[in-house]
Amino acid sequence: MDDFTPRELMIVAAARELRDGEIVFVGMRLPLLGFLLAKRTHAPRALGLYENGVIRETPAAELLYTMSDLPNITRATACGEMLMVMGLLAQGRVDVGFIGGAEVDRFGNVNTTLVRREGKSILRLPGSGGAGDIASLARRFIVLMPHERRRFPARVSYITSPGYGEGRGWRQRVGLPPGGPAAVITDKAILRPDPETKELRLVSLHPGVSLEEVRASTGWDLQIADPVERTPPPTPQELRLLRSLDPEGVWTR
Amino acid sequence: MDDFTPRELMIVAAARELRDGEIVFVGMRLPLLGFLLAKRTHAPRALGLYENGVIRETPAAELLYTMSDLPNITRATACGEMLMVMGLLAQGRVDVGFIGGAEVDRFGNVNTTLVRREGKSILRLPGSGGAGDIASLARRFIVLMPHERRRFPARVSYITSPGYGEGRGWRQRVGLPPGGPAAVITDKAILRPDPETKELRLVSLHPGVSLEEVRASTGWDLQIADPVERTPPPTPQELRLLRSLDPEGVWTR
Amino acid sequence: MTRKLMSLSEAIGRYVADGMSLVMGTALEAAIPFAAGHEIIRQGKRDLTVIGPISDILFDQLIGAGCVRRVIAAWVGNVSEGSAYNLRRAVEEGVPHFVDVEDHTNLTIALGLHAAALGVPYLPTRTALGSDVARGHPGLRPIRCPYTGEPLLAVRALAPDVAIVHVQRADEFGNCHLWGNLGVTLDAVRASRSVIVTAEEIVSADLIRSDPNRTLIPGFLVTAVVHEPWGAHPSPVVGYYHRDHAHFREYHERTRTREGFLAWLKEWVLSVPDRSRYMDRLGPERRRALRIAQSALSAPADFGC
Amino acid sequence: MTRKLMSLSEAIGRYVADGMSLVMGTALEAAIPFAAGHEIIRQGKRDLTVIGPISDILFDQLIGAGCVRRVIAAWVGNVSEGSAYNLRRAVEEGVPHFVDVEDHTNLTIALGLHAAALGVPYLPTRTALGSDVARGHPGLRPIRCPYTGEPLLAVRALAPDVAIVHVQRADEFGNCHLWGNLGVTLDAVRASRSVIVTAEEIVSADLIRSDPNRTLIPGFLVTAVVHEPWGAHPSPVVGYYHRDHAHFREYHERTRTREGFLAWLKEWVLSVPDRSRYMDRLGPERRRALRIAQSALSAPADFGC
Repeated sequence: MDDFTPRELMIVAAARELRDGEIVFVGMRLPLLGFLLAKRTHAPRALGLYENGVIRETPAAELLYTMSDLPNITRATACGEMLMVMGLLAQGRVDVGFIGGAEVDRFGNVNTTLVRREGKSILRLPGSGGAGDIASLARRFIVLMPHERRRFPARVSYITSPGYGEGRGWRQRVGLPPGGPAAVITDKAILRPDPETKELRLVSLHPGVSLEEVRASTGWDLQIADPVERTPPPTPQELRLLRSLDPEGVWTR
Repeated sequence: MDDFTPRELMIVAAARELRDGEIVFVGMRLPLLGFLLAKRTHAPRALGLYENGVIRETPAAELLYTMSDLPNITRATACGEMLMVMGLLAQGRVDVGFIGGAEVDRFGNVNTTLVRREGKSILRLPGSGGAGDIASLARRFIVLMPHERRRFPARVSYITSPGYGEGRGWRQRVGLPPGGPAAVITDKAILRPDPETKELRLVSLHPGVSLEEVRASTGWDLQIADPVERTPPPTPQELRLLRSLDPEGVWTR
Repeated sequence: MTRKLMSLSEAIGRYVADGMSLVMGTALEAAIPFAAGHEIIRQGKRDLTVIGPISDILFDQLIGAGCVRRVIAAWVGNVSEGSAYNLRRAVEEGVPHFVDVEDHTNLTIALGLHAAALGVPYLPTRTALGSDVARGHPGLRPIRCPYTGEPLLAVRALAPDVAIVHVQRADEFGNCHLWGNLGVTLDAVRASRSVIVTAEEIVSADLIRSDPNRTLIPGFLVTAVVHEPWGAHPSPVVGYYHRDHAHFREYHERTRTREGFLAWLKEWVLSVPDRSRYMDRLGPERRRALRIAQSALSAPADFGC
Repeated sequence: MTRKLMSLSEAIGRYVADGMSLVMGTALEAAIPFAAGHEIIRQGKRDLTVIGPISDILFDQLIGAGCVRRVIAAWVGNVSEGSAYNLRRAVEEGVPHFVDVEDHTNLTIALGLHAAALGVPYLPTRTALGSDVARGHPGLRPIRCPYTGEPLLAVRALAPDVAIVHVQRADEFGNCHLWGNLGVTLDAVRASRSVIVTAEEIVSADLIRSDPNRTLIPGFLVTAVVHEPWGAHPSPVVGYYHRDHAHFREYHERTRTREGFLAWLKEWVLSVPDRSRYMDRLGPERRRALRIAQSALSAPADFGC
């Protein structure tokens, strides 16, 4: 069990969320590696969109620190304006997008803007970037973040990227397209929305992680799928590919 | 007086409406030649915008039949989308645009869409193209058309390209930017709006044309500026340049 | 990536059905997909809605051939010559049958397609306020700005069933390089449910990938790619051939009467099976005269790593 | 055409005044005008409003240097490393002073600039509905679609006083060729009252005119052109140099404390008079390592006649 890092498992789990031929709003860091891994395994025809204006079918030849690094431009499918790719997103053509977060709540709402602490002090985070747009407009989105109690409150202090809001029917009520979070992948488990209530519930425990550990790391009374699954560990092939994509472990350690 | 054609005089008069350094929505046919003539005489720094997405500072090397002819693309300042140039128009950056018409009325409204004839029959014309946009959004526009009574009704049967509507204050009332027609140049005369009433009045008679002739060719009780001017004939230089731009007289005869 | 190369008759046969809406002539006077339009006529498509800013004579031909039920356009005519006689006969006399015309300005057509490309139901504008174009128009409603209170028009999104565009070069997956004036092409492609590309040349994916900024139409938006040299004649294609002014003049003269149009249609459309035979009819001398005389290549941009 | 070539200090001195709004970092992580930002710091500009989608570390530097009163952005941080410590100190503790932050998403920033570029007071969107980004936001008002009745947000036009953009090559009249990811650059240039261009190379008007489709910024929109090689370092410029990841990491480590930031600022901004001396400090070996190793030239397009 200690032959892969928690981040490696998160990336592998993220990759498995992609289906072949899908149009993906990729994002950076872990999701980017997940996208590349999926393309080299089960989803070779997945198409990557980047909010800087890049569209790519073939993976970049080198590890990317940002989506605007030169290897992501060379031999891209197309390079243009942000509105070109954001338009596709707003049209509902993007199957799935990935976002990270500082907080995620019971209904999959994500906060990357600011956290109000006890007293009146605040913690200022970088903000939405494209995350709010992906959460609003992609047909589904996946959240990747570390599983810590302070990061999993019952209600985020600021909705940067809307999930299911206050539950079933909320997205439609506020005018958002259906979408919403399909999964929250953490370093401990995978949570998915209950089809009825849209509340996130535990569907899969990562290898070696206990139910109690996940409950203790979640800030609300976490519902558990029955039966709860065990996340399959990365296969040797997945690990080999992943490590070839990021040989120095920039994003995987 | 018979050493130039009525169209040549119209083009020369149109050219004189341009000031150096202005941004011009050029249009085709006579206005295009007027623009080129102005660039070679008093307005070398005028910049031409074309609704197909072309921006040009240097004149095309050959006579154009349409704005998308290859000589208008080669060595253009920029080629792109219609919205790039229409955006500049909507921003109020375009100083002047030219339009033609089938009918123009007392307040400089122009019809290029359809004419209702006696009985119930209609005459279908090509439509607005970019003319409605130029009339709506340019800081001023110039109308070029033959002076015939049926083309100069008191009120056009269809406003394709709004002038001053029903008179002073109308553009503001309907939400249009100030703009409006600065001149109507015909084969007989030049009409300009009265600064107070916005009604078109005769300001200049072309060489050899009588006041009575213009009145008889106008479908309303045409007001006359006092004193009314005589349009200066084309100078030898203007004629020489114009004929070098259109040696076969495609647009000038 | 999926290979999408097929013949024009297959592309039109599979992806254009009676009653559909089609956007064409999106670059304005250049790169008008005349070959595709002629194939639509030969296949006898009916009840089409044709959408475009100005169409030069393509819409007039489709109207005269009886393919069109509705026109959504800013201008329908013959740019260098004037009137579109088939449009006039259809609207004024119902010959061959009446067509509806939804009048626009160039900007409202562009904004309607842009709205669909941006995934929004409308876009606001000041153009055409107070005009009769906007009066009672189903796609141009008066609204107020939520910030300034000023009057505006809301241009309803225009999402055609099919965009047909002619480009300079494409790979077999539909990734296209195009240049010159673009008009509303990029928005039309993004606004439409399917996209048929006719291309002067089919080139390698490698060549296309050498310049991602020139790949203004990415292949995943494209339904069918057709290799159709001279596919835009008599309109011009930057880098390939000039506008055939004489052809536009001849069309103008010959289509003043319905009989004249039918003879023209037989000669240039119905009796030629495809574009290659059409170009044979045009003859080698005229082709040579239309070809660009002198290349002027763009300076390279470096996409190295 | 007017010659607009001048030094960076002249361009910033003449066209950036205290209290102005500036849009920068419009291509996102590439071609960020760091040289111009550093000159703004050296000239001690104050009370600026900085506008941009994400800024990587440029906005953080301007905030830490005390130049900024207000931030209108979707994201302010260090893309490869995480937090922007100066933004945090300014917002959380008022160090060096408090700044207002008007939060956006990337799309609402893009639409705000696009509205100004299209000459309309707002544009509608569905993004951010129901989010706290939109709650009580002065530039994101709830509206209804006049056609469908559905809820939308109206994104108010954003018209900055100045756009500062870094491009690959320009002529002395300000006509620019740019390529790679464009982000919101074209709308930012069209939305702004004046435009300062810094360019890796100044080339002939002749070279620029060889490819009008690459001339995404026409000179008549440009106020000043500055020849500033390496003007975007540590961000990458397609065709010229890679992103200097180590520089971003070093910035991240050294700016955790205010003292650390001030030392960094002295070393890399205040004690270097211009970009050429800045690049001397970076050293020839690092420059060599960042330069692209292998060219990959775009296939030509023919604009012949």
